[in-house]
Amino acid sequence: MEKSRIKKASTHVIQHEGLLFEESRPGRIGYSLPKLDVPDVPPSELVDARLLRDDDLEGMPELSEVDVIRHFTRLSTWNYCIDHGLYPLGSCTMKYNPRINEKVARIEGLANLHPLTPPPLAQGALEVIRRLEECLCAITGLPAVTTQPAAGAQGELTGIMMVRARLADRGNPRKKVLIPDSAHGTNPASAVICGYTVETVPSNAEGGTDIEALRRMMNEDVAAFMLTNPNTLGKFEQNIEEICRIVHAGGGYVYMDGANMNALVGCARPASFGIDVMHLNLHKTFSTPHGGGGPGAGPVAVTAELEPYLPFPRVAHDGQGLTLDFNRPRSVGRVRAYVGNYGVLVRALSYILTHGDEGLREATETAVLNANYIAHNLKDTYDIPYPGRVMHEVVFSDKRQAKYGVRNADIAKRLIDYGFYPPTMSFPLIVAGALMVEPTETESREELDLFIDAMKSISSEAMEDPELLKHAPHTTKVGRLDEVAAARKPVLRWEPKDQPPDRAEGNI
Amino acid sequence: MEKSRIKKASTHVIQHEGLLFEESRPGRIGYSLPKLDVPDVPPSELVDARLLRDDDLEGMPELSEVDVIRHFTRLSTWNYCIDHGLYPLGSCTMKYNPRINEKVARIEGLANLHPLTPPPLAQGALEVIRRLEECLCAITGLPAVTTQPAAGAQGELTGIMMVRARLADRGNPRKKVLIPDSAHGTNPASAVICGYTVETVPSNAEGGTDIEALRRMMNEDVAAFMLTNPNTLGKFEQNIEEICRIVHAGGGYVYMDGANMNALVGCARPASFGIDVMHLNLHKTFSTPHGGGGPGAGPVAVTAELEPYLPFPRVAHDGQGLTLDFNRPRSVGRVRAYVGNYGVLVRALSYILTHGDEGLREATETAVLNANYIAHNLKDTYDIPYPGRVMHEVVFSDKRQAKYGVRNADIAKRLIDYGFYPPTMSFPLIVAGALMVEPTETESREELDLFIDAMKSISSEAMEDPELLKHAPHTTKVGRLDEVAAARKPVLRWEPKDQPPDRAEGNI
Amino acid sequence: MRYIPNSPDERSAMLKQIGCDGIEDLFEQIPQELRLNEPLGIGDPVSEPDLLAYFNDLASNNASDYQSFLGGGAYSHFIPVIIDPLISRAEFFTAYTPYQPELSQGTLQYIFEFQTMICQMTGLEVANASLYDGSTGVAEAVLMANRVTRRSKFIVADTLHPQYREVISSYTKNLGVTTQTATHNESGALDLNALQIDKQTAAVVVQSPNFFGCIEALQAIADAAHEAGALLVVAVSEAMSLGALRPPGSCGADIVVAEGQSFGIPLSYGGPYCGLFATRDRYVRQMPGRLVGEAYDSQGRRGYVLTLSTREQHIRREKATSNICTNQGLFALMATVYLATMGRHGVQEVAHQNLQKAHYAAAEIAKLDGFELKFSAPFFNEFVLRCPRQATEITRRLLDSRIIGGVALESYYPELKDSLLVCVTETKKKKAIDQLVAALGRR
Amino acid sequence: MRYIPNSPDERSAMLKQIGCDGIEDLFEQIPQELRLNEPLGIGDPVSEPDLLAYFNDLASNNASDYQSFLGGGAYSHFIPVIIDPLISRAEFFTAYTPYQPELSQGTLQYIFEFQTMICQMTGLEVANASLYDGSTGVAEAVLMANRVTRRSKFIVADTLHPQYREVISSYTKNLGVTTQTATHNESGALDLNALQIDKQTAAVVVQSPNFFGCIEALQAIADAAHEAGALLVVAVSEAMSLGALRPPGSCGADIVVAEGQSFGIPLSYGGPYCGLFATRDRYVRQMPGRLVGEAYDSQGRRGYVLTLSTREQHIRREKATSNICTNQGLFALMATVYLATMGRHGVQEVAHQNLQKAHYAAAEIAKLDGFELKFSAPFFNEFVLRCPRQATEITRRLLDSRIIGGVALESYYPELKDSLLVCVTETKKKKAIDQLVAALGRR
Ligand SMILES: Cc1ncc(COP(=O)(O)O)c(C=O)c1O
Ligand SMILES: Cc1ncc(COP(=O)(O)O)c(C=O)c1O
Repeated sequence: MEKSRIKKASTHVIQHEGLLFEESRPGRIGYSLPKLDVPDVPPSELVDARLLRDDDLEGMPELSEVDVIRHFTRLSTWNYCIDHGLYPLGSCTMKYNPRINEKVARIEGLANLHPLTPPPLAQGALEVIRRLEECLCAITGLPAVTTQPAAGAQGELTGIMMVRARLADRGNPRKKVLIPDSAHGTNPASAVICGYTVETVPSNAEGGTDIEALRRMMNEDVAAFMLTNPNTLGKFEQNIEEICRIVHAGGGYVYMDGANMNALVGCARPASFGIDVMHLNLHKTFSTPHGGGGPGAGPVAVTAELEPYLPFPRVAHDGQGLTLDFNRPRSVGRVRAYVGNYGVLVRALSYILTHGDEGLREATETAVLNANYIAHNLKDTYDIPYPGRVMHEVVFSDKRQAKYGVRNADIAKRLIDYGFYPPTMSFPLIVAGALMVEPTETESREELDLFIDAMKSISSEAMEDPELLKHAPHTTKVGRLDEVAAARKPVLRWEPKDQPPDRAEGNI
Repeated sequence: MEKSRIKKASTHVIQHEGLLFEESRPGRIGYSLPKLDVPDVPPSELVDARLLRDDDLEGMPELSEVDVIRHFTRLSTWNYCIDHGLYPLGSCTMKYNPRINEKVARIEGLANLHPLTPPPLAQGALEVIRRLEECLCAITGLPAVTTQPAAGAQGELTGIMMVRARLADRGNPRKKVLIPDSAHGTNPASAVICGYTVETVPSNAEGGTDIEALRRMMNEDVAAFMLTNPNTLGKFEQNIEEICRIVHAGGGYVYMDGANMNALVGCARPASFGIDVMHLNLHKTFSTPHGGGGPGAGPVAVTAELEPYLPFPRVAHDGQGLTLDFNRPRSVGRVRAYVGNYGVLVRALSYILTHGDEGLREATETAVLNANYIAHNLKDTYDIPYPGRVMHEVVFSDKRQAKYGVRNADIAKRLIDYGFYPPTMSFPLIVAGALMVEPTETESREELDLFIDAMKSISSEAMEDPELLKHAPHTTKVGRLDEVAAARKPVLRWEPKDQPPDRAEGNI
Repeated sequence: MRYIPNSPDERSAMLKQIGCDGIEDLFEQIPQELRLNEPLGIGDPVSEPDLLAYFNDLASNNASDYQSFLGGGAYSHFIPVIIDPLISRAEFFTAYTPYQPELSQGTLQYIFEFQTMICQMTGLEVANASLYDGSTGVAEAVLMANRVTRRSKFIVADTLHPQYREVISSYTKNLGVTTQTATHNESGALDLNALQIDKQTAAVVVQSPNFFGCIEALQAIADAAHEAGALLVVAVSEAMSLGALRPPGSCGADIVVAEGQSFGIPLSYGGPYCGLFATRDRYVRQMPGRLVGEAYDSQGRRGYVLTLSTREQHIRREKATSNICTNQGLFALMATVYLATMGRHGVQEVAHQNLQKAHYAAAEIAKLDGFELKFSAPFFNEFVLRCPRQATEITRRLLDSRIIGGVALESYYPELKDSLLVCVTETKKKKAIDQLVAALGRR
Repeated sequence: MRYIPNSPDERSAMLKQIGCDGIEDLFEQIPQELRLNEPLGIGDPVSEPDLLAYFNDLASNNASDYQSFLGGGAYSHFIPVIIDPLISRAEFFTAYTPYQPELSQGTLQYIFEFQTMICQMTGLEVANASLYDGSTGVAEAVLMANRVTRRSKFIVADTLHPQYREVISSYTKNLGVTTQTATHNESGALDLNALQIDKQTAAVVVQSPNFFGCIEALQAIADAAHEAGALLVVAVSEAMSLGALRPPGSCGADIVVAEGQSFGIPLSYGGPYCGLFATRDRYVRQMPGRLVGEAYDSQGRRGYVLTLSTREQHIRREKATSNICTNQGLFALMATVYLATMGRHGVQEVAHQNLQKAHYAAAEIAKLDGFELKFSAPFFNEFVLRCPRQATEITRRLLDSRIIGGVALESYYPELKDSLLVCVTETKKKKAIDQLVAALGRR
């Protein structure tokens, strides 16, 4: 392995650590509780013994506090994260997670409030939601927002539910939802839960919606067109107004997947495009931490027409103050218990207020600049199937490198040796060998330059020494893992080695 | 480099990062302040311009918040720490730093109190000190404690100052302090600041004080004998009572360096040995974090005879509640502004209360067990110049490995490749090629076994492949650094490259 | 803006380098008339100190210094202090979904550990990497049972958390699924006799302890369901009960969904929480949510990867087992750290303390004139009181003693006007319980 | 005990393995009669939740919700939120002194950065890795000046923080060092005319801004000192002033000691703080405290190491330049993060706001009947008020308005019964200042 080209990273000693269960030793104690201060009655006198647990939780770990601290600290050192550097996952908007948001979300009076606290005793919490809704209305241009959905996908579900409820009220819920071929997988998956079948609208040569195809496909069976704008190629949908006209003319609704709002906040309001309903991913655009998989929040904004269909409860004013309004007869119902991922809402509000009008616009502009900077500097090295200016992200393909037998995954894995997390590769499906890169506004020019340099260097390596890439990464604690074998005979939980395998493999 | 023997560690990719000044770019902003809300007057109208700064702080870094977060996060990943594993530095008592202590020290009402707050408004803070003093009295058996000293060395200074003040009151401050050859360097350094000269008392064959030598050296010029018990070989001073008798008979005082109290807490009270004054290192025995160098706290406990000499102010009760008593006519004065490293005191109190009587004893017993476990399991592999049972630590020498040209530093550096931080080597001076190992009670048997295994393996390597050790470590971001060159032409600060070197090198 | 590294000058230089005169050039991609040419109207940026003051102010408008006996799906438990510093490691909370295993082993390993412990706690064979929460988890379980059995009638207990029932209804109403309500008997538990399971029944959905705190006879319900070829879906809104009660998986449940909030997750006005979801191995390919599995590299080193992703929307799109993508990763880590810290013995001890304290409280209150336990079925840490007056009036008056007495059931069960759902966890000292009793006793 | 990994059983097994029957065997090293055979008397272990409650309780017995105008060596400044999460990285706060550079590059690099920024702020050439605090730093400076000049007479300004003077006195009283007090003139600054520097004088020790908040004419003092071959030691108890005022190093100071608390360190009732210590290159070998320097490995990779340790006690023992060992490492990191975050512009802006707010307050109060500024010398963020009554009475009455008005100087300067030292930093909103003015105005 040649290392001299690698400017950003090297290797360092790191600790091993087994599974919790392997580290466990009988009799270790990591917890601390006050002594029981009420009479201690044998449980079987309180509850029928047959209803009580009798396995003594065998197999659960027994560890000291020190063991636990070391365990998770060691594990953490095997992760890459946004605080280490550029995390260029396209469509994921991996931006800096401000620490003030974390602090604010942990303020005792906000963090420890029970969701069933009577509203008069929860005015602060309700105000957080009210104010956030107000901000999101300003950002989207739409008049009403629900913060109940727990993530983007649930936002989609909620939005399409509302479309369906509205259509049903108009007499016919219809049968289909149209979705572009470049869309994220949650779009079709969400539509299906609302009882729709999905039809795929092709993209045109520029990566936008094929308007003629849409026109052909739009009819009275179509409930909605779900559109991501900018789309997953990083392209703004030029014909968005026309699209809305076509769909509206056909009696349908336009759902906008707002996952890519980092390209628009403060620079354009989706309401002005003519869309009817959209979600926002607070864990993308509004910087709430992705947490290794979640949580998120997927508020949904709607037109006045769809407002009555929003999930209940809604934060409202009564005479006294803020309250929760359950009296929403046309509501689609509830999509989640309580008021949603409140802690995420607090963080997003903190982000928005910190930025203010000017900061939000500045963030958007810089995000778009950074994406174009990467596109411009790599366009001679990597194929860009849909060339030209982009918004917040750019999608490369491995076409030029594939000639040497090097695929996008090999380039991605080699980036790891260069000190970067790889780009998104799983979509958009319309680009073979995609490398979808979204830098966000929180990257410095030097970090972008290092990335550009690494990508160029890897392209040279692809020609000179393709094997080097095919076995990358070379600098990590574990190398490429055999995912095929893992899926063929899945091991999804630890079991004591000496325990006979009591599960028939054929079942899996 | 053979790696197969290494069970605990491997390598992983890590980020590079330059100095703050190298990462700085003009115009970057990382701070956030409310706008000035009073009239903004040109500073030169308020203060004579000649007194104002006019360099615009050129050279100070300009960074965004993201840059700062990444900078320090990346730096942190190059460090080993107690949360990674065993940190066997002898005499340093590197034990687990409980998180509850950190939480408690950050409670708003404790962390944000101004030191000149009137005592009636600082009752909680004063109670922390009072209660801690009470606990430390119980632990040492001595009747009074000051928490003012900022670390162990300052505790020594304070203690010897008190001895001197007492002797002066008795008519003659005397001239000398006796210190064993095995002592830590702070002991003589502290004695000197109190105006004493230092004489070294030799150790006997068992590593204890040479009683006959002490008897010979003790005379009316001797103010104090400073003794570490258990000493830095991990040995309990068998003749401690006799030593106290000799010193007292000569009209001197016995100062006990309590750095090694982790061997005694709850199992023996130094007061019962007959000593007069001692310090405790809260950042060792009582688990307050060492923080990469500090802070610490070095409370000093004394006999009733020395109590009047304690630094002022003292926490006391008046009619109303707790207050600060400055009326201490025989006090040695003040050794530090305010009441000492209060935040460290809070943490130590949290540690002590969490343990309670039984926990403190259990910790001590386990610390002693762990040290003996290591000693026992390595005694066939490494020379132990003072063999036999030890208390909290054990000192090996490199005698057997030196035959192959391998010195203690080589063994230590090789331990790094095995995933461990090296032991203390700089003292005790009476052991050539010392490797002073203190595991503490917060290490698990597996971690100890891995250490034992690594030490044995390194000993084999010393025979088989000494060069491997002499160039170790092989797995770190940087290898052995040339400390001699660094000291010869010291570079102690960053300076802009293009700036002419305006400092004559000869001066340094 | 302190979160944007590049200074305005640096940005100008970059713009120049890529051939733009100004940032507007890049926004020409957006049709002119769609661009926003005015401020958003949110206001000026708020500085860090002012923002802290703003939120502290909001926080002070929420209840504090109340002793609360609220449960009903969210529970106040002691949270070990070490959880927050551990989940606050940047390497955990600022990482993405572990798509690239070589740089995500930390996340992948803890998910594998989480999956294992959820299996152990629920008594089932396979658990996923989390769903949003308990309510959506139950809805996903219904959809899954529908796929597994290819049947579409569901029997849902009226003692399933009312909000969970609402979520099921939203999720299923467009899918041709029908739900029947199973009622409870006088003891507060499911009325087994009234249960009408037939060959069209996909699953029976119950909660245990149920919304009234009553522990269900799961094995009997499972037997009845299985006899008709239906599945048993068990929801557990108080996961702490798993530390004391026979796990649903050992009582015949085919899918167990739990709200993981009790495992070290702050109440946080309802979220983020953590949906736990476990089932039997044979149904794993119909399971929603991410799964982590063991894998090896070419040198034989063990690692973990996301696996069986062909169930998921990013591969299977409309044919996926669920639309879920972002889940509750960091909160699964909280639960993992919680379970690791409490461990085998701590989990049982907490559960034990809940059982004891709730029963002490129930017994003491039942001694008061006019109060009695509404139901006779065994309970864990929640019970329904029948009050001498409307429960909403009782709770209103308790506020004067700075006590939040519990959930007045009337809003969920209009017939239960006199019923108060009281929850007593390990966080309630005897003294606080005695104060509640005394306050209830005062007329 | 949850901090002790090995269970009692594991410990028994280990004891057995090393040939002990019980733990007592190991303690036979301690003579029987010296062993403790009873409990310490501290009490039973306190559980984590109870401990939190105990300390929260203590905290609630301290002042809160007061507007405080206390300064006098410790200052309330905004602390950027990012400092705490960064210093709370286990890799920083649970590490030891960086003796092994290969595993301590993180610590070593930030100390090098710290040293550099302290040079930049103070205008000097070399800075150490921190001393305990400002007070002990000044004492160390005196000892160092004694070594450098081989003279033993010190002239110490009476406007040096009284507690610092007390510490100097404790540190020097056994070393044959004499100190003379230099008085201040009517303007509140050092009385240059009364200064009696002679050929025995090792150093003049002043503070600027001094304890009255007055800025000293350092260059003139330096010139006078240097003329006699003496050094100038300048103490800065309000390090934030370095963001606005000409740095002492540029005014001829030979040693600058500062209390670094203002750089992002919480007030914490007086500590831990961070002693800053800088001097000229030519004195580096007489300097106390650790130093980090640049170094290279055999492959030419840059790193950092502890260097010039021959000055230190662990090498030189009684000949060391100081007895200091443990310093304030983590708090030097706080200051480093603070200075990096505020940066070149932020440090100046904070300093500017202090200057403006203090002058606004002073001007407003001076308008009140009976109040006037005691001194005429220029000030930064602290000033002395002459009050119409005893200052202790003024402060007592301000407490009713929940204002801590400042430091009544009487306890330090018995002649200044009517004098109140008021500090106004950037944390005081105009509204709070106006409230102070109004409260002072009420008779
Ligand atoms: C374009 C797009 N739409 C929808 C989603 C789904 O959002 P979530 O993961 O929050 O459910 C994603 C997330 O990756 C996305 O990139
Ligand atoms: C035996 C001994 N004495 C004294 C000290 C000095 O203590 P401190 O570093 O707290 O000043 C140490 C510290 O390493 C020590 O090990």
